[in-house]
Amino acid sequence: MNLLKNAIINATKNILRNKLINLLCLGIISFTLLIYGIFTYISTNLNIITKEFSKSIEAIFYFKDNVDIQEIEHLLEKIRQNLLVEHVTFNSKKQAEINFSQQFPELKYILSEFNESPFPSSMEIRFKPEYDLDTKINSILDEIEKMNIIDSKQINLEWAKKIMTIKKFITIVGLFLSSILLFVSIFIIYNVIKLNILYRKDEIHILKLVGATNWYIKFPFIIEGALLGLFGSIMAGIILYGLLKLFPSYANFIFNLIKGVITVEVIPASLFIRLIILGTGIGLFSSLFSTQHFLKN
Amino acid sequence: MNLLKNAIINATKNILRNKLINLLCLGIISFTLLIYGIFTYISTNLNIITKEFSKSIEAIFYFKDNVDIQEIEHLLEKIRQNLLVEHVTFNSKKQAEINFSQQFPELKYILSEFNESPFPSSMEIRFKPEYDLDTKINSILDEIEKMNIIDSKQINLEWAKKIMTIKKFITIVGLFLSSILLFVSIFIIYNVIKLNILYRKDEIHILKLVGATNWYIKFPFIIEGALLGLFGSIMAGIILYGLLKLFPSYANFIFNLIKGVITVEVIPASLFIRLIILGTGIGLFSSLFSTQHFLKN
Amino acid sequence: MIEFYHVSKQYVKNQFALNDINLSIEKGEFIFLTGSSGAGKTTLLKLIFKEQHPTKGQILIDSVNINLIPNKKLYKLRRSIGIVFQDFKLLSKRTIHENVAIPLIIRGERKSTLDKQVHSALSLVGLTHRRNYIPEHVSGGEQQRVAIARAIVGNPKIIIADEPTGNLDTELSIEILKIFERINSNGITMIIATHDKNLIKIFPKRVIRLEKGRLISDWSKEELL
Amino acid sequence: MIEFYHVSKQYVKNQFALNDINLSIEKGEFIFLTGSSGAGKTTLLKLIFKEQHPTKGQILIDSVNINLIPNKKLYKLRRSIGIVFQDFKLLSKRTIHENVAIPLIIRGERKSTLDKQVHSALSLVGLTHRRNYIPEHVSGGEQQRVAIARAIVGNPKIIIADEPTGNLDTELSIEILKIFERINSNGITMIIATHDKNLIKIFPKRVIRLEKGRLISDWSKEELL
Ligand SMILES: Nc1ncnc2c1ncn2[C@@H]1O[C@H](COP(=O)(O)OP(=O)(O)OP(=O)(O)O)[C@@H](O)[C@H]1O
Ligand SMILES: Nc1ncnc2c1ncn2[C@@H]1O[C@H](COP(=O)(O)OP(=O)(O)OP(=O)(O)O)[C@@H](O)[C@H]1O
Ligand SMILES: [Mg+2]
Ligand SMILES: [Mg+2]
Repeated sequence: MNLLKNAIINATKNILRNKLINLLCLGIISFTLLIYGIFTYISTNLNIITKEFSKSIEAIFYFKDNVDIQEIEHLLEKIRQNLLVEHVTFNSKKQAEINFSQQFPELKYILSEFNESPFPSSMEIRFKPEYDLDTKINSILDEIEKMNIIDSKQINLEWAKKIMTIKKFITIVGLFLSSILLFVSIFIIYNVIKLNILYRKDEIHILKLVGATNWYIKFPFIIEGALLGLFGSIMAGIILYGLLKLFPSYANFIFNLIKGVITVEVIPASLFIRLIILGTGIGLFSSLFSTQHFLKN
Repeated sequence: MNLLKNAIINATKNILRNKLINLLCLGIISFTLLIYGIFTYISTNLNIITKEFSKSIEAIFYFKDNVDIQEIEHLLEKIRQNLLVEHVTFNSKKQAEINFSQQFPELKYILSEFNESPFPSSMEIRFKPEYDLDTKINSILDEIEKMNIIDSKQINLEWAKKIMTIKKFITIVGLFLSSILLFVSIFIIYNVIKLNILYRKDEIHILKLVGATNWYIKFPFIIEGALLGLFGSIMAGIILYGLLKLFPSYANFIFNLIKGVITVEVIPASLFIRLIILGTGIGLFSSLFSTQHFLKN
Repeated sequence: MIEFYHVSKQYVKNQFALNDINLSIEKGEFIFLTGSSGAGKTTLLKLIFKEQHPTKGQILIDSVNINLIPNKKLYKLRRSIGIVFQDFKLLSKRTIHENVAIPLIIRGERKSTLDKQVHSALSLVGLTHRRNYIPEHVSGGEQQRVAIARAIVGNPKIIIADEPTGNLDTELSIEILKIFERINSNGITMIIATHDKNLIKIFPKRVIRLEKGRLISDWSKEELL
Repeated sequence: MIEFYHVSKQYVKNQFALNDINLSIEKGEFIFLTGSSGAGKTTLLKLIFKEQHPTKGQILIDSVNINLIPNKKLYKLRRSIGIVFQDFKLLSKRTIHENVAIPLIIRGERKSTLDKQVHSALSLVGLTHRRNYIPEHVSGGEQQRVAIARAIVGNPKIIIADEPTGNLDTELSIEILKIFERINSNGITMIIATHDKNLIKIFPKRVIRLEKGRLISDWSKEELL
């Protein structure tokens, strides 16, 4: 306990004593975490945007002429229960006739010649905004088609697919970058602490010569790493917050367009918590690693 | 000239003498440039994807019944000359009738009762994929509508607009991040060189005491900064190349989907040239700055 | 008790910094180690506190072969030895007071006893008025005295001093040696490397002379007289 | 010719490291600067090559007020002075050879002449066999001799040596002093700070004594006799 207290005091003193290198270390940690934060933020926002956009995915199925109403009702019920489906509307042959006559009023009188509407009945499905939507939708579509009551269909999946693809691309890039960033930041902090150890080589050597234990020397470095990680992540959080507060007006200034089209999302509190845990963790982990390597005896 | 040669030799020796700190510096420069490179790459790719996607923007205009053919021809000609337009097709009333009878063969016989087709003539405009497309298109649409020969229109601008918005968002974020990155990397390199100077404070002090000129001391640091920037950018380029070669299979591994949908673009050579110029420039600039500040007398 | 058995040290192949040294130092002895520049004095001292390891031979302290002390236990050996290094080895970023306090701090000594002990050590070498300076800001001789204060502050069982008076004038040197003599009278073993023939003349002690890594003479003043 | 007019130096307010020093050193003189630890010897020397600036008073070298030398021209003054620092100030990452060569390298000397001069300087202090070692790997006295070699290699007009024999035994000290005497006979001004009464006795030169920052005596051996 006393060792821990001493080590924290020593670590704080050391941070203050070697201001520049620690400032730099802090800067690098913050920077790394900042990039991570920005990326998380971007992908969160893109998720929201694409979710918003994918709301309008809908499919229209035209039924065959001779289909039993019961069968259709059964299908409608089944589709309604599907979790992906926002809602389904059924358009009877009658409704279709009315729609047609509204569209082409000049032709209205022709329709009166039929005793039954010449138009097919149809159903319109609106899907919920969902992640891997297009593959999931395809499976529903397949199922419906298998029933052999569908004459033709009309679906605006093409566009939705494109947006999905972009979203996927960004997500993958984000994941990819995050893993690189994690390694890079561990590498950098590891080396900064190694540098710090090297920088204080003489001091460490002297301390050992007068009888300091290995733990007495190691501990402050480890605590220092954790503290640097903690401070670095707090700094990253503050900067991120500032930047994201600033960003919309910047975006507005450059393009004066985004506003209104994209409602820039509030930064999630969980992101800050994640940053702090990640920063402290990386700091602790890399300093442990570094001292293990460079303060062997 | 001799000074320069000496300085380069000294700088190289110094880099080798202080391996760790310079390795770290190199790592940081590479890292910064790498992030920049990745971002440039992402936005290039997104540009290509969205360009690809925005190809299908088309608008259909239904003309009023009583419009003079000459007037329509005139309009078509004018639109054809517009740089944004890929091509325009005119659908005569006759063509519309044929289309209708193909869609609803049951109703075909009714049409024979008209001596003239009851459907309006129309024109279909397909737009070129262009950056700020939606605003530009809107101005064309306005112009067409002002002619007062249009009965109704149909346009799938909604979806295109969404993709455009995403693209814009990414571009703005990219620009924003790039400017942050530029400042951060200058700050970091500036401080690493400052640290390097501080680290060699005793050496510099001794050199001054035995009569070295300011330039003799400063020059190697400046050259060192530039060299570090150069090496760092080369390293970043190599890593970037490696990552991007790796990326598609990674993406494939995680989602086994991207392939085919997105054709990952070859990395443009100009990006590497830009990286090298940027790296060397940042290195030179920040070392100049740093020596100016910390080797005053 | 410190014993050397056939100890050799080569930093570089075929260059003996120490060559087949046999030596026995009793507990409570006061020893001068002398020899010209590069003779191996510092090397011999470094072997005792394991800053260097012998290429050959065994060194025993209180019958323990120090070769066999694991790195983890080394601090115990070091805490029992107070060392004045030839190049002082002060911590450049800490004050004189902190420098002298280090051996006590690392043992977790309480602040009040620590302050008292540091004060008395500093006043022995006449440096209480410099306690808040950093080493860079005091003179060469003052730095040397800080190093001496640090060596004696922790009540070690052995004191090793490598050229402790190189930067001090004769009067101060004699004063320091008198302090060492007083400490020695409490049963503390003293090993002092020095070039100063004057001091050796004034203080009649056992003198070990090295030349080119070999022990060429080992006698006490009394014997000679 | 070096002249001090009412020179005072305070590092800290109200503490005089040097107090109203008046002094005149002719070209080609050989001077011992002595005084107990903390008397101000190093401070006085530092003022000559402008590592420190006087709080009061003027220092003239060859009739030039060195206070007025701009930072940019300072290197010219420094190149005309060879300095042996009390703490050696060797470059820890360069070999002995490179360390000694530094004053020539910074002047852009040709490699062949440089090597020749470094070799002769190193052989004067008996260290040619250590030329490829780094300072950490040689003994304290050897480091001191490297510092001496570096001071004399550049053919300076003035040599300043701060305690140049603190880590050397009497024989070597005398040898070094003889080298200094020989260099002095070519008209080079020598200023040597030392505690060693022996050396001052052996070499009959002008001796300046400081005490607590004041110049308390200034006489040559001949006068005294
Ligand atoms: N940078 C500094 N800041 C504050 N005080 C200093 C500084 N340098 C020296 N002093 C003080 O000035 C006084 C004179 O120091 P100086 O180094 O000139 O003594 P010296 O005669 O060379 O002593 P020694 O023989 O021990 O080397 C000393 O008391 C010292 O503590
Ligand atoms: N780390 C090292 N690597 C290589 N050679 C070394 C090393 N340390 C010392 N030496 C050499 O070993 C020999 C003995 O060195 P040591 O430091 O023991 O001498 P010393 O008697 O203390 O001399 P001095 O009185 O000059 O301090 C010297 O010639 C020195 O050059
Ligand atoms: Mg020695
Ligand atoms: Mg001094």
